Amino acid sequence: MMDLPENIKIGLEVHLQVNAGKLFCSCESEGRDTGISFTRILHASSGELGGSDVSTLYEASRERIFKYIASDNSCLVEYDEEPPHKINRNALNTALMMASSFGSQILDRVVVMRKVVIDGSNTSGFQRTSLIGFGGEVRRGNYKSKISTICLEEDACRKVEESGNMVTYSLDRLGIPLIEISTEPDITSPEGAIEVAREIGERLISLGLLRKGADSIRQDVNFSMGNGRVEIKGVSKLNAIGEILQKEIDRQIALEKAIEIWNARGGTEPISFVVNNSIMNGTNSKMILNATEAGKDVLLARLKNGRKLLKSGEFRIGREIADALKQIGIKGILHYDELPAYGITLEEKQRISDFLELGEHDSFLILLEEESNAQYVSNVINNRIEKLLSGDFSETRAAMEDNTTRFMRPLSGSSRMYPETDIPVIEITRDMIENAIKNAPLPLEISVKEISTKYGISPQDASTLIWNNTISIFKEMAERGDPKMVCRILVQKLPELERKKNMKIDNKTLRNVFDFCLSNNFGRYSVEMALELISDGVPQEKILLQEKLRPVDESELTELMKSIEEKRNISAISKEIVSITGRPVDSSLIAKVLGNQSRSKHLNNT
Amino acid sequence: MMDLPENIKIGLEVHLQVNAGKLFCSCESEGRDTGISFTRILHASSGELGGSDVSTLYEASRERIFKYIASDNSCLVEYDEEPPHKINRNALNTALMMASSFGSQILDRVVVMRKVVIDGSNTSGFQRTSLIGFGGEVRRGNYKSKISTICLEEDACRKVEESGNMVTYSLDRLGIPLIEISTEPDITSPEGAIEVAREIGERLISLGLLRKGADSIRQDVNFSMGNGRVEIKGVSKLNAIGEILQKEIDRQIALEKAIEIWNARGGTEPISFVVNNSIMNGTNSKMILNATEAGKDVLLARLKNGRKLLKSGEFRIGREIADALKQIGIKGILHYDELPAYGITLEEKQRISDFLELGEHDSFLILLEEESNAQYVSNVINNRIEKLLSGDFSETRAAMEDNTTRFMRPLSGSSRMYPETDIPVIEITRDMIENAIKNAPLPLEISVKEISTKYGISPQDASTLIWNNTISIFKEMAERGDPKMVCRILVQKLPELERKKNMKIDNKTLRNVFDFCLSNNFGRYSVEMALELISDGVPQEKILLQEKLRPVDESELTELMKSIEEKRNISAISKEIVSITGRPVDSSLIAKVLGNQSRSKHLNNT
Amino acid sequence: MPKGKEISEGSTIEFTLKEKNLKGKVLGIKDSYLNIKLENGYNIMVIPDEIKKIINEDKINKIEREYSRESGQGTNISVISTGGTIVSKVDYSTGAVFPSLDISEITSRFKYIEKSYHVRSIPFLNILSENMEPEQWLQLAHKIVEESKRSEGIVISHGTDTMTYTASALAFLLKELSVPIIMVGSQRSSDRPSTDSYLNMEAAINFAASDFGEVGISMHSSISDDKIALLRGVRARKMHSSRRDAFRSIGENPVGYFQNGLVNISGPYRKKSASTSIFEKIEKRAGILYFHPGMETEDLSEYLEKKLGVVIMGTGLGHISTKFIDVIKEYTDSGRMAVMTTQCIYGTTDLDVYSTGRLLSRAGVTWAGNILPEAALTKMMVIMGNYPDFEWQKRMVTDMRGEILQREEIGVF
Amino acid sequence: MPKGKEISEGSTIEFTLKEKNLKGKVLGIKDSYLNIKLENGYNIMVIPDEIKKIINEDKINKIEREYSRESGQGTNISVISTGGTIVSKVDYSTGAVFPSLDISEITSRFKYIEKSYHVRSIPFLNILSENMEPEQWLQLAHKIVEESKRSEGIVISHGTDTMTYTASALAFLLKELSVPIIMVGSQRSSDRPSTDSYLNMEAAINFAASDFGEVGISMHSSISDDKIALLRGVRARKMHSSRRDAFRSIGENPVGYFQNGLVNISGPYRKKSASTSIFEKIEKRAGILYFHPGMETEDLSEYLEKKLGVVIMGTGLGHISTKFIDVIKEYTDSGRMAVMTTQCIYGTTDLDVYSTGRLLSRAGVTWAGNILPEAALTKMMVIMGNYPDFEWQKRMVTDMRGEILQREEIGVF
Repeated sequence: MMDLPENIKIGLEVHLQVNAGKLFCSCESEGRDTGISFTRILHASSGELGGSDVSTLYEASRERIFKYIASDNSCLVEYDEEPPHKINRNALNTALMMASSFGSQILDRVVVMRKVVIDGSNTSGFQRTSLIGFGGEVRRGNYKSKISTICLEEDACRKVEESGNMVTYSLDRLGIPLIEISTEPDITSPEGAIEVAREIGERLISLGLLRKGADSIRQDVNFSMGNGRVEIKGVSKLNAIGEILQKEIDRQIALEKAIEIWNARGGTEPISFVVNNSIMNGTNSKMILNATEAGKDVLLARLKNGRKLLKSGEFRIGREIADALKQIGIKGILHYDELPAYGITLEEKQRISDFLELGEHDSFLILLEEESNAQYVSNVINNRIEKLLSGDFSETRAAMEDNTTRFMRPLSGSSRMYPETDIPVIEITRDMIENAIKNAPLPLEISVKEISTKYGISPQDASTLIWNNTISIFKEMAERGDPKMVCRILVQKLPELERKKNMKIDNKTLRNVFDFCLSNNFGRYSVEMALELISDGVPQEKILLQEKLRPVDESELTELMKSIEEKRNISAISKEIVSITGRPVDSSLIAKVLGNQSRSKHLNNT
Repeated sequence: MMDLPENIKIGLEVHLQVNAGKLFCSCESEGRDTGISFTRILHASSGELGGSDVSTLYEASRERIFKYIASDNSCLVEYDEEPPHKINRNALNTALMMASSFGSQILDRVVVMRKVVIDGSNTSGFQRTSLIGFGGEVRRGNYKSKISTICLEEDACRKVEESGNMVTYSLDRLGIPLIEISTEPDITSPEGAIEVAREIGERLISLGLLRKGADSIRQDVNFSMGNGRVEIKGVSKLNAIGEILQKEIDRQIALEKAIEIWNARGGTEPISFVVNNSIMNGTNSKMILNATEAGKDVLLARLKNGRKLLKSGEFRIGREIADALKQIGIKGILHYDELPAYGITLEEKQRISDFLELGEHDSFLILLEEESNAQYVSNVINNRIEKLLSGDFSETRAAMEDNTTRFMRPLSGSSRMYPETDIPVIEITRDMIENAIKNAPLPLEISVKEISTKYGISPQDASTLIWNNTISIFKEMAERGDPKMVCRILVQKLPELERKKNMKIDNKTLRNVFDFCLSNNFGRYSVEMALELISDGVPQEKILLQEKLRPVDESELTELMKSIEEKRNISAISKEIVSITGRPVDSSLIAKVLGNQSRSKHLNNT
Repeated sequence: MPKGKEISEGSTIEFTLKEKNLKGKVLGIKDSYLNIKLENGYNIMVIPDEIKKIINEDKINKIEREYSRESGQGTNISVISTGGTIVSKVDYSTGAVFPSLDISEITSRFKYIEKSYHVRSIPFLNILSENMEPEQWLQLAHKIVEESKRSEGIVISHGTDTMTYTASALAFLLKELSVPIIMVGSQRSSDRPSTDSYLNMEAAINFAASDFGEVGISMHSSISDDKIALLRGVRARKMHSSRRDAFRSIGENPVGYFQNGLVNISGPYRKKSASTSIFEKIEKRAGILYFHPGMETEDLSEYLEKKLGVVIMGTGLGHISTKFIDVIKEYTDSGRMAVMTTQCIYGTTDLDVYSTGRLLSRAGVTWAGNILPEAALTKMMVIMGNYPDFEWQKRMVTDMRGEILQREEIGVF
Repeated sequence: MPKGKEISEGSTIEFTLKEKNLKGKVLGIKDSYLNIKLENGYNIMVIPDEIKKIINEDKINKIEREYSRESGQGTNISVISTGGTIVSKVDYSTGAVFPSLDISEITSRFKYIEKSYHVRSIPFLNILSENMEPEQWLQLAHKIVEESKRSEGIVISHGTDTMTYTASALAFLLKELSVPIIMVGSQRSSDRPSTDSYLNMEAAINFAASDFGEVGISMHSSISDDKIALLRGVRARKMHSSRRDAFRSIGENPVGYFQNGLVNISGPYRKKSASTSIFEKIEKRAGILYFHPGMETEDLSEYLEKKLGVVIMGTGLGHISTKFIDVIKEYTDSGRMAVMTTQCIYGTTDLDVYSTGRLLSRAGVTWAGNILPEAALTKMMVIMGNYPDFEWQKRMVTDMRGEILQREEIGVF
């Protein structure tokens, strides 16, 4: 399908949210805003300044305030105001099952680490992560990939808003357990990546422990084609992998060509901005006028040998530079290739070229900023260009909505990590490993078959239960006697209700409803009525009551039927009974009573 | 001057606020709102229901919520959230001096009592009061009165607002020490009462310890003319005593006559209300229509033998009843004598009379209230009438703005009082008594003479200092060297400033200003400048600074003078120097420098 | 006082003091002073010798009043009195406070209570709460079992000083509860018109008629007379010596409130069970030790000798000087229990974070999250009294009655 | 581990674990585990025997870094380090925290500090604050006198656990202060990007340049990184074990705040004096006793035997069981001092209100309003060390350093 270079290598980091409460506290997976918030500043750790991690330093150079909105599923642990609690054993065991599922080796001791991340996505400034195992293999169809590591980590905050130097996050997602399964870079096609990622996700789905939600599976893609490793973050839709990789390949090929030209011209020299506010005197460019009015200076720099490489044909080195600048909050940059434009005339372009004494192949940059920032900005630009010209494209990039990628930060190194001293080393006992092996998830199709057979439901229904993430509720409730009833409600009634009322009923509520009805020996009609009321927004405590959900019994029904005039349509009768009593009624019971009554009526009539 | 009955007896209770901080905590006498408030309900103490005090029970029958606004001179003690602290020794010693001043006997031990007051004016529901001494005599001119008791007590809250069943108080006044001097009822004329009260007040003024403020002297007047003692509360203006007493005498004489008539007719019977809403059908009386619309009933009662006594000629028993009802929040009462009126026609009046089967001398009452309140209201009315008819007029009355008095509550009895167990008995030592005798205040004219002589100021100035309550500051500061300067500022400059800027400068601020200037050897001009700035609203900490208040010295002045062109008017020069330097300057120094300069100029010119 | 004269309490006398004739009632003799209430209501304290002349003496009998022990009709509520000021009366002559059992004095203030509840007053103890001892907690628990058979709710009036200790002890002693147990006290005694006792009691009676199957505390939630909080006994603490709103839930919000005559229980709580049952024993050899700089090793070792268990109030996350490690280790090695709590009051202990914590943990110190010192002490007494020693530690760190909070949110400190 | 192989710390090794070839750096051996940092940054703990084969070993020397003890120019500020986490560094391989004296690490974060202050770092102690002893308070006071001669302000970095004890002790030991003494700590250690240490220290340096002539504490006023409170040492208390805003002023508002680079001291405070002078002694035989139900008379009597003074944390307004009265009386009769405080923490003691209080008062118990237990202990130690015994009680009840508040307003609880 695609025209791929031969030397591409793809590796995956698949992140799966485990639906088992938070990893280091007792908060639940789901939550809502409390309306309370607080702000923080993150400092690059002093201790790291020596052998420090480049990506950390990078973030530290940006002065930002982080605002956190407390959700009702966050506590002092998420606020970074209390030490982490002991690790969530369910989450840990799930990670071990997943490791077993791929035949990975499980470590005998788990050391929780802190991975420094100071973009504010973790209140502490680090993400807790632990290596659980390594090795093993994922296979699916003709594709396969070796697993390099399996880690258990905390999910980060959910970004809500970014404006000025303030970034706002919600704490609802922070601390949700993530199983990270990383493969070796041994995949050679986007299709292979998709299939491997799908297989990894399906295993946790098969366990029924994947959290519901749009971002419950996220993958990062490692990609290289000979110019260093690019880590593409935040690929949430599997099917997009192909297009993303194609665009990244195009980008790298164009870059390779541009660099070849640039180097052929003799390479470049570090740029250096000079102020020249008067050069734009008399300009009609709103961009320039607005900037100077805001007290900014016109800074000019010659970019040696850069002409027609920044934006021309397939070349887009201008964007590479702009992306890097965006990360430090600098937006106002213009360059030779894109002019005349933005109200800057050809004549003005020429004036600048003359002023900077441009050579034949030279380009220039215009930066609209205060002069005091010039040094800092030029450093960022020079570093960026130097790295590109050296042919090292390795970096962390973010996947965008349009499936292009954008520069995010340098690659993270190992010095981002140091031990989480608040949590002692966790011993993985023989029992835990045996349990993991015993309960390791099977490939989804096998699970489907097993469930279908065991509970006497169709494979389609079993599959739906698994994909809808209601399989664990199904198993639990089916064991209490009536798998078909439970299945019917979960597979038909529930999605129908959710669609009709456009609202999701969470698993905890579902579990409560089933538990209450089954404990009271109430059947299908009671469960359905309860779910309907819940989807209408009635609070649980007003619904889960015996006097409310107890089905109308035969003698009550017989009595009630007397007052009903039209007795032809059972469904209509049922509706009327429900509206009179406010309680559920079994249609078959209506049919039965109807039968009896018509018989007795008949008797009377004759 | 007045036509007085022969048997009148007048006694006084003079309350003097002592300017020495609060009595049972460390808060200051003056304060402002903090914006924080809280609400309370007061309960008639259960223990009192047996041998309980009538006035307390009376208040308890009214269901009210009290709202207290915390002032910055209130603390947990005023909020009734902390036990009282030890008694304010300055206030106690002042009370002892006052007792000595009148030759009263001082008790060897002071027992602090709680006097129950549940109108909300005390957050605790009681006022702390202690008997300090008894006996002694007040003399002034031809008048004199024996002192019965001298007490030291806490002042109550200041009422801010009353609306519905909510009464709002400020805590700023609560807890200010009050010396209460009660005389025997041995005064026989209003003039005598005025002179005695004046003499009592002047003694504390003479000590310089009377708090500044409109209500710093308040007197209650005990009055009797043979029908029992009437206690008139809250006579704040001395000169009003005459008119108040005259009006009270008129009231009692009219009452006596009305009662005589009523008793001659055979007295009365307890009233009893009956509902008759239909009797007013078709009425045009807005008062009736509004009431019935608000769900109230028309309650009617016959008042035997009461005709033409409730409101007719000089008779006003209707008002006596209305006043009593007002205290329990009942306003809608009408009676025979005042009809036809309020839209009620003569015909309707007759209809009611017929319905109630009125006899020749009978009257009736119309009450617009819910029927359920009828019993309670009739009890209050019957008690009131029964007491009046028995010829017992004794009660506590409030002095009104127009110098009439209004029923307030029954007289307080001794069972309102029980010991304040939070405060141990205070021993009055021999030293304390000796100190009190030594420092006992002299009559004001003697004090004036003494001060005048001692500090070399005029008797008028001494008198002004005393009346303006700046005498204690004067004495303190005068001891530091320049009595005339201090006097001049306190007697002339200060009142002038206060008048001009329409604001009061409190004694604490005055003391700070003098203390700062005298400590730095800054003179009159510095003090005046500081006071001017303060009266302009500049905060103290920005004024009391050396670089701000240090007078311009001769060498500085000489230099400055050079730049001033017009050198004729010293006052104009002074203003200019002040405006240039922002610092005070001594006019005489200007004159001196001016002299020098003109001489030297003269020299140069010749 | 004139020789030969004997003045008896309660009599009315006319006498001369400082040359003035006075009349008053003799209230009593205290510390060799005669306490006399004058006619104007003021009390004076006089040394008998200061009275020059007694003009007249009238002996008067004291009036005894009757009181009712039951009142109203409706839901049965028992009010067990342990002697707090809340069901007390004041002798208005001396100001002395004495306990009363006249339940109608409280219930009659709220007419609807008379109509909805049948309240019985049960005299149980008459002590100052600082004199409460562990044996009495056990007796009280037995009394509760007895009363639970005939009432739908139990209110316990109690002095505020040790109320949270008793509340915690009862919470642990009572395995299951068929009735709410609501402790109530007052910070302003009932002799004051401004007393908080009536509102606290009104709320308590209403809380006691709910389905709250725990031991709660009913006290003012602010200094205003408008909203009464229901606090979980094991998480409550008296945090102010004198304010009406002294009682605070530590680390969680109050379970519920009473306002405008209505109970609203919004927090999570255990519902009442079918029956009430108790633990039968309590181990007294346990205590609380407050660590501070300058504490000596012998202070600790001598104290521990006498105790089977100790609750240490350490600093921060649960630390004490490392010089004590050996003593502690020896103590726990001998099968006794040391539980770490924090003198910060708020927040959790965590012996995994700092090196001292890890040393203490290794020396056998037990830590149980954010359990309060008072709850830790009473829980320890109940556990040690009723479980074999090898279970102690496990029980201690496991939440039994909501005493160990799993989550602390932003607004509760 | 293959026999005969010795692995040295800091070396890089290639090895086989669970059939996989791995490469990592040996961080150390802890509790018989090898602690290895893998190339991907994760640490693993391995029993040497689990390593089947060592492929390669590279020994690498540790890098020592230089640090500066002085930095910036302007107002002279001394930072005396006692070993709190605030001026600490983390060893990123092991996570262990060790004290650092590199003052530029802090000051370089705030460029204006480098321009306005000359900050000197003074190593003094290197201990965990729970190990602080009274002798060290005295040494610290002497150090302060010395530093006050060359600096205009002194910052003391200190562990938060016993910070208020040290702050109180210094406040009483230092008779007059010519420089502000600002204690500073952190609740999140400096190895975290989210540490509170930099802001607390930034504020402390600024507070230290003011005219505040007392011992203050500079810590977060909320969990947000925006406003740092200056708390009066003798009225501050660590009220939460883990939150950034753990330190609270008890019964009063903070004296001042630092926000947006500006110091605003709004509360009343003592201005700095012309010179700094100290008391020369401290009496160690004093301690804090926490009363609780179930406390035995011997618990008290044996404890008192060893002490010249005791601070009792009683209940409510300052009560303990009346069974202790005799022991207390005997104690105070022998010339020793018992001071009552309240375990409520907030609010005053008052032994005039209840009968137990009056009995205690008569038994010689001293009460000093709302003094905090920590302040009472340190004040007692200073008073007993420096004044004749007949003055102790009078000194104890007289406010010396703002430790006894005369007024408590509505908003401070």
